[in-house]
Amino acid sequence: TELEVSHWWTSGGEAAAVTELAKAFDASGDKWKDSAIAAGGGGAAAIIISRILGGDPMGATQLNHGRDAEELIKAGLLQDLTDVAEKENWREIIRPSSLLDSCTFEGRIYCAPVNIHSPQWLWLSHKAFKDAGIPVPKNWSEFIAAAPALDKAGKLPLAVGQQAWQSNLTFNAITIAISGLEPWKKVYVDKNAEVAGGEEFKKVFEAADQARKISAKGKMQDWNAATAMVIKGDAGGQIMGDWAQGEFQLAGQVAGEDYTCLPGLGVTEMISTGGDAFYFPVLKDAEQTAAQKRLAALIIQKDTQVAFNLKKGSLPIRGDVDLETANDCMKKGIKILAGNNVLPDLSQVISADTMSDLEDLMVEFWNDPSMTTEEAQERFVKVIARAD
Amino acid sequence: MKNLNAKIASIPMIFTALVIFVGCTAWTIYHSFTNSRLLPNNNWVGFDQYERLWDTKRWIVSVGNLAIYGVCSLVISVIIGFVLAALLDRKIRFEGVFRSIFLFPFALSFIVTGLVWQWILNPEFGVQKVLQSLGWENVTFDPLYNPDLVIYGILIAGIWQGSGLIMCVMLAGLRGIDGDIWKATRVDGIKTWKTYIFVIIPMMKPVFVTALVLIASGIIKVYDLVLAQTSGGPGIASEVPAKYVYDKMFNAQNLGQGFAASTMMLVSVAIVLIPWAYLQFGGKKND
Amino acid sequence: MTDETNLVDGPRGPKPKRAFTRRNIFVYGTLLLFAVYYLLPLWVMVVTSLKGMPEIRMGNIFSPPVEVTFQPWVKAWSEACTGINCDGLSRGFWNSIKILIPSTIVSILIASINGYALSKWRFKGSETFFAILVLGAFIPYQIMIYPIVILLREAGLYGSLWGLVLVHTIFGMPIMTLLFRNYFTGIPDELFKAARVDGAGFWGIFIKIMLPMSLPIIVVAMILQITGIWNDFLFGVIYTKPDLYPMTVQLNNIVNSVQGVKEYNVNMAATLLTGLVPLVIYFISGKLFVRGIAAGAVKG
Amino acid sequence: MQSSISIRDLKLSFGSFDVLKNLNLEIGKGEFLVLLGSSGCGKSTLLNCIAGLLDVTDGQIFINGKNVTWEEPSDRGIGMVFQSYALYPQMTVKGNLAFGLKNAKVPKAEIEKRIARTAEVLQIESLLTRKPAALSGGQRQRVAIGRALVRHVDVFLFDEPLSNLDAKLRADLRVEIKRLHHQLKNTMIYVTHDQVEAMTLADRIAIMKGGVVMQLDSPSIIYNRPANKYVADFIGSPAMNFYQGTLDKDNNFRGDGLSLSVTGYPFEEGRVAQNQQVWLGIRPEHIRSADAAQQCAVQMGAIVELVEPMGSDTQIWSVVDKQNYRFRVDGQTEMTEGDSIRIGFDPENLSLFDRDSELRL
Amino acid sequence: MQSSISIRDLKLSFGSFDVLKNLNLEIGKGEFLVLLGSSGCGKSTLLNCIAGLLDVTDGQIFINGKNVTWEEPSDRGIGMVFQSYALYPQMTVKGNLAFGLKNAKVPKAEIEKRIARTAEVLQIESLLTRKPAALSGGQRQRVAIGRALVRHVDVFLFDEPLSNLDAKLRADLRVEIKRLHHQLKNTMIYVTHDQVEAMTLADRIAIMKGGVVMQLDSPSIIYNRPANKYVADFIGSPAMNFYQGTLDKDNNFRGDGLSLSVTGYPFEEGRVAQNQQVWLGIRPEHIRSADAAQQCAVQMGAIVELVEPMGSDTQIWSVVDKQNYRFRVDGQTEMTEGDSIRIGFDPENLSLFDRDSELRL
Ligand SMILES: Nc1ncnc2c1ncn2[C@@H]1O[C@H](COP(=O)(O)OP(=O)(O)OP(=O)(O)O)[C@@H](O)[C@H]1O
Ligand SMILES: Nc1ncnc2c1ncn2[C@@H]1O[C@H](COP(=O)(O)OP(=O)(O)OP(=O)(O)O)[C@@H](O)[C@H]1O
Ligand SMILES: [Mg+2]
Ligand SMILES: [Mg+2]
Repeated sequence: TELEVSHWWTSGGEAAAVTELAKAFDASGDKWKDSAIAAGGGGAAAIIISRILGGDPMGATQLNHGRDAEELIKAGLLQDLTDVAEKENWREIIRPSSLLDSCTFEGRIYCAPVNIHSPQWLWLSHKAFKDAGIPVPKNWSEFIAAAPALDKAGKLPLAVGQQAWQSNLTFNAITIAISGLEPWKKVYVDKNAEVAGGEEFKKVFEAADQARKISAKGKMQDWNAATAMVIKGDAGGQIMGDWAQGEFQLAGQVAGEDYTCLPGLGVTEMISTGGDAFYFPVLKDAEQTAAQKRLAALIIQKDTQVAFNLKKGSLPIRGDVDLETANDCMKKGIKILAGNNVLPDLSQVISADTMSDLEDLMVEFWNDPSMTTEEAQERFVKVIARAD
Repeated sequence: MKNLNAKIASIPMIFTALVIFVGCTAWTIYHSFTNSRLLPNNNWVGFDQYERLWDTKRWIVSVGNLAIYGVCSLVISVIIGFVLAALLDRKIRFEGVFRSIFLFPFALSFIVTGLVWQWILNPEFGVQKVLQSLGWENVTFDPLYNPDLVIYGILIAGIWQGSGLIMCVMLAGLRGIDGDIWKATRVDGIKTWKTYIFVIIPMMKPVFVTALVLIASGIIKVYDLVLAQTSGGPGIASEVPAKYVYDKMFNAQNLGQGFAASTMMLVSVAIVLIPWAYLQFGGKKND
Repeated sequence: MTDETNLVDGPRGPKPKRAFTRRNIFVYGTLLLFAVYYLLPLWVMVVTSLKGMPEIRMGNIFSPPVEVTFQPWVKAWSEACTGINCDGLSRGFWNSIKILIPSTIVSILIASINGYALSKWRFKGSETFFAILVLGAFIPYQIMIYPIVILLREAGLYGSLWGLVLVHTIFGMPIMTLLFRNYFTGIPDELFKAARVDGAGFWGIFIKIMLPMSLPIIVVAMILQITGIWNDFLFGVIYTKPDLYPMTVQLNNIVNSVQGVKEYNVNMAATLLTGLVPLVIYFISGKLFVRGIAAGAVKG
Repeated sequence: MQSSISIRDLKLSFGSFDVLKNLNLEIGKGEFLVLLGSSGCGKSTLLNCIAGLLDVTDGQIFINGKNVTWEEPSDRGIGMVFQSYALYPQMTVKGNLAFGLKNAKVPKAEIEKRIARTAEVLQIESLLTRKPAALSGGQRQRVAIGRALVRHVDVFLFDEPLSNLDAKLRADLRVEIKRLHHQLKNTMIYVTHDQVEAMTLADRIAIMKGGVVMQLDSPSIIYNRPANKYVADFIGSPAMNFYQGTLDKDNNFRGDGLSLSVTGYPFEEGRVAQNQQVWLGIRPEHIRSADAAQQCAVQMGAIVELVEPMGSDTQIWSVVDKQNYRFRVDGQTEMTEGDSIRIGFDPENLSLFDRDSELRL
Repeated sequence: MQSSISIRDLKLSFGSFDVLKNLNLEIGKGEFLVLLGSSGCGKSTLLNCIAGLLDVTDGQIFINGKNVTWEEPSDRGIGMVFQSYALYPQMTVKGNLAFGLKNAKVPKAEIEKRIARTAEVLQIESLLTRKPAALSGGQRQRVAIGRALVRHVDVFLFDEPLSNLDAKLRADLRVEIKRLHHQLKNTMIYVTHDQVEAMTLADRIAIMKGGVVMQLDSPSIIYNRPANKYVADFIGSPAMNFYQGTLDKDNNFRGDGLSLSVTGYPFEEGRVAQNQQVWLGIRPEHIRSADAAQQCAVQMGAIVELVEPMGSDTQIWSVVDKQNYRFRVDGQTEMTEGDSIRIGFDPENLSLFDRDSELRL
């Protein structure tokens, strides 16, 4: 049975990973019909949601793993996968279990997670530090301390792309590193505005202010343009998710030799577990519905997970797979995961609306030096107070 | 019923006008008073969305940008369009070639336009680099990376894409001017530029109105261009209302907020347009 | 010659024309200056699309290619990937054509009927509908995306080619109707009256008299619609299915994909390839375009 | 005379502006009626109402005894010829002629026959395959007439058919239309601005003003016994000379520098009052000069102010006591500005109008 | 007569199409010259050359003795009035009048004075603050004339200034222009299609055809002694009657149904050959009918074919031996179609033209 699958994985590595899924699906006698839209999460959402609302949906679709789909589920537009999950024993095998929680609505399961991504990593260029004549830092504060030397050597200390989500990601990584876990949870999970306006976050904003000062000279848009600077040694470091290491790999660099990765910015060895998931809109055709369930089951299977995640450079959603070929950084990640030092992903705890507010705030803060930390924090408090 | 056929034939138009334009607008305005998120709902929240809207820096910046972009692009497009048309109307050689050159960008989409100009204005390898390599070491020309100038960088591309059409409209208008008027001014000994300013331009009022309508209907929608060139950056320096609407509706999944923003856009359009429409269609019955 | 010799001297024949008068320098200088501004991006697109990536990284964007390569064009046309399909723009090309032709025809047809009814068969309220329609040109289309999804669903057209045709017709209607109305208003009423006396009805007059006379304005309408429809990305992707995705979807994927390095040459080639159809139409119909605009657009 | 078209109490308003006000008109079978009037008086509007191209506000229209007020234009048995020709530009002459017949589903053979016949009558056989753009103005207008002709209609409506043509052509076509009328004997209603056309073509002329028919009469009555001052002034070129004055019961006219007895003037009955304020009008061609003036009942000395030679004759503007006297003399007559001359006229050629009502006395 | 404008060997071509071919013209100071000719004969082109609005292909133009061939229009001391008025629509009447002067940096007070004077001459004082859109056609044309007047130019060029106006207005303005000319005594060149205008206004008329002046003479000579058949046919309405025939050395004309002796005809010298093929032309007003015909040297019986009453007089189309004789009778004359009448004319009023060269004999 032919199933149309929508996603926004259009870059080289991503496409290769999707090909693995498609191959596996085709092998089982079904037909994967690829429908890729390079419009980023937002643009794609408009398209995907229109399709679902229009009554002529695709067979399966990538959707932001989180609360995105809640309303669609409530409107009865998404397929209930509980029977598949029970049959395949997802509760047991999916690790960390929070992944499945975000697929669950009122006790029923509506999506199949495919991978785990964690955004709180600091990537450092060995060449840049060698050129500046200083050792490679081991954590965030050492990195800050090294910034002037880098600057003097004509390097950009911290590379941050100008897109809003990158500013927000950077800020969030700094928050976890500076404030620690509790305040982070109070603000983002409990939406506690008092904490958001408190001392701890004041420090966070001051740290972010330092970070923005040392990144001010950067002029790139895309995250991989920033990564490219780190790879070339033109920039000291970048805060980016684990997907960045795909770029290092592609450039033939070796972790530990050419670059260093510091999960949790080397301060708190905690990572959050975002990732992608597939949703299955309700279809009228019974045969297609069966095919949807087959695909859902297939995604979770071990072989698929290995094949997919190796190409994608992300972590598998089950703890029982062995990625021998995984590199240094990936292994660091798996270890943290195994130790269950995990946080929920931002998109799981706040709504898309709040996320977009935060991004708007952060991108402005990052790019407008005249915005004081006080002002930024004040607005931050407002956003948190409004968050739901 | 003599006009029965005419009425039947007008059904698509009436349908579009009433159901799509009026209907959707009403629907939008209604839902801007709800807290609709991903899907429209009916939870009435009064003016909450508007309060939030006008409390949002990005929106304010967007409105400011649109104002700057709108005014500049109106003025500059009209000036460039008119000057070029006037030059082409001077019985020059290769008129067809020049006309095609000025008009061709209009065939390209904003996405393409944005991409090319993003590239030309990129300080790393665009105009700035070339100027610097030519010896002007200290030249900085990076409008897309300067929050104060970025909207003008977008303007350069917008003008490039759209002014050709305006040129065409102006040219058509100039061609419609009675040749005797030109003769009269020559006999009166009036300089060419004076003739344009004091005689020809005032005579072309309807042409200017058409041009303004064309430009204005494009301005309000400038979205693709910003997206392709700067994605609203640096920071939020080049955000525009249409992008705010789009992002809030689809990215933030906050339809209510998006609808409130688009209602504000509509209101501003209406403030500009309704007097014009009244004059055009309501005021004079015969035309 | 004559005896009044004093009259015979002096200038005779045409006033001598010098090529480099101040006026000519000003006129052609200004035109050339603007021509550079308009052509520069095209130049950049073309030369870049003919360069290899190494050369792009090295040189400046304005210099002509040292080594001309057509690889980027080949890649853009038939190799660039969209998801797991690596067949470049060629995948969507025929879809674009398939969308373009009916959309252009239907939207122009409907708009011309509207314009005709509005100019020659005014009925009570017709001007009001027209005013609403023109105001509709200023509505940001984002806000109509969802309602139209729902309308199309109810009409059973969602996801089909005809649904998209309908959408293009709706969004093209304001400006198109305006053009046709102005044009038809300019056609003498007497012609219309003569046809009525000759026993032609609403449709007879439209098809046999009005349409054959409206070539100039049809050219303008076609150019505007072809440009708009061909360059459309959003509607094509929102209101149809992957089987029907236009070429701009691939262009968008090629241009917007976050990959290791941006392949500028492929981007530019893809851009040029996508713009080719409207560009060709522009260059073919340049003169008619101005004439049509004169006939339909500038009579406020 | 059997009535071909009757118009009863016709009213037509555009919004609040009444163009036609309670207009009544009876047109006989085969009659050639000319509508004459200044611009904007409603001539075209009336024609359009008869043709059914405008919906009347009130009143009725009968053609050949049938109430056609609600009929479609094509069902009224009328043909219309427009000032701008209104030929279908993309069709050949033949196509233009055939269009109406095809619409009426006339058989092919019949169409061919009628076109051949019409082309012969109008001498446009050689033009049949051309398009209107390739025709001269006169040829176009002939085709436009043919288009009405070919449909075998009872009533022809002409809306200033000749005013786009130059003088020579106009004169030729005018004669042709007259011949055509003699030949076909159709009812024709003809709108024009041109007095010469009106005078030469019409069986009857209707002079309109402000949506009302001022006078409906034969050309000679209109010319010689205009019903009111407006008509008198409107018809005739150069225009009638007018002089203010009073008329006493002994039929003596007394005005500035002009006193005369109008005994013998054929008064319309009941129109004479005591010391009535009147206009006295004399047509220029009734003023005689030089020797001829000697035989006139009224004579005076005048100064020539302006001489306008027109070839066959000459117009003279002369002054008597600050009053202008315009008249015509033969083209051969020698007269120069400043000459003192004698002029005179006979009272029987006068027209008298009441000063208030402007009606003929 | 001192020459105000001389045109020497003027040639003008549009591409390969020669519009004016070696045209020579001398116009005296204060002369009123009318250019008359059919459409497309190059009248406007000639005017534009004189004004400097077209660059000549060859030849010279002198105004007041100065070679202005290469001058700018504004430096030639000319004013031009256009058919379409060409008023600046967004300026008031006053603005229109002042615009040229302001540009020439004439002092404010002087401008005011000149405008006041011009407005007075043209009687447009009350219109000064209006815009052209709020004026009637006649008023607009007056303003257009004023715009030339106010610049105190020596030469006025009029390009069909009255042809957009209706007949009555045209007649009035015609008289006004004539008065103006008497008053100002400027040189005026006036293009028109209208013979009446040409005859009444002109000191001399130049009849043009195909870029060449066919005849340049006073109106009466043009009318009475046309230089060739084209001029004879062009001038006069209704047009001259022409008959083919041969002329023997005894001055006997012999044509279809018409034989007469033309002894006493004032031949231009050296033009008579043996048995020359000629055209004989008679103006309609020289044909007499009824009693008057009895006194004519040539008489014949005719059948009335068409009667065109025009009010003051009536045109008759009659036939003798299949030849048409058009003539005019008084408006009072009773004549109906089919009547047998006697007509006649005197040979001294004839025109004779060579059949090949079409030149006057
Ligand atoms: N569609 C219309 N709407 C409003 N007023 C109109 C319309 N058509 C004509 N009129 C007015 O009606 C009056 C009569 O118009 P009509 O065309 O009948 O005049 P006319 O006698 O034919 O004049 P002309 O000699 O200039 O053709 C005019 O004052 C005109 O302004
Ligand atoms: N710009 C031009 N290019 C080519 N041919 C032209 C141009 N202007 C005029 N002509 C031609 O020159 C000839 C003379 O034109 P002109 O306007 O002088 O005629 P005219 O005597 O004024 O006619 P009308 O009485 O119609 O105004 C015409 O045959 C016309 O087609
Ligand atoms: Mg009319
Ligand atoms: Mg002319």
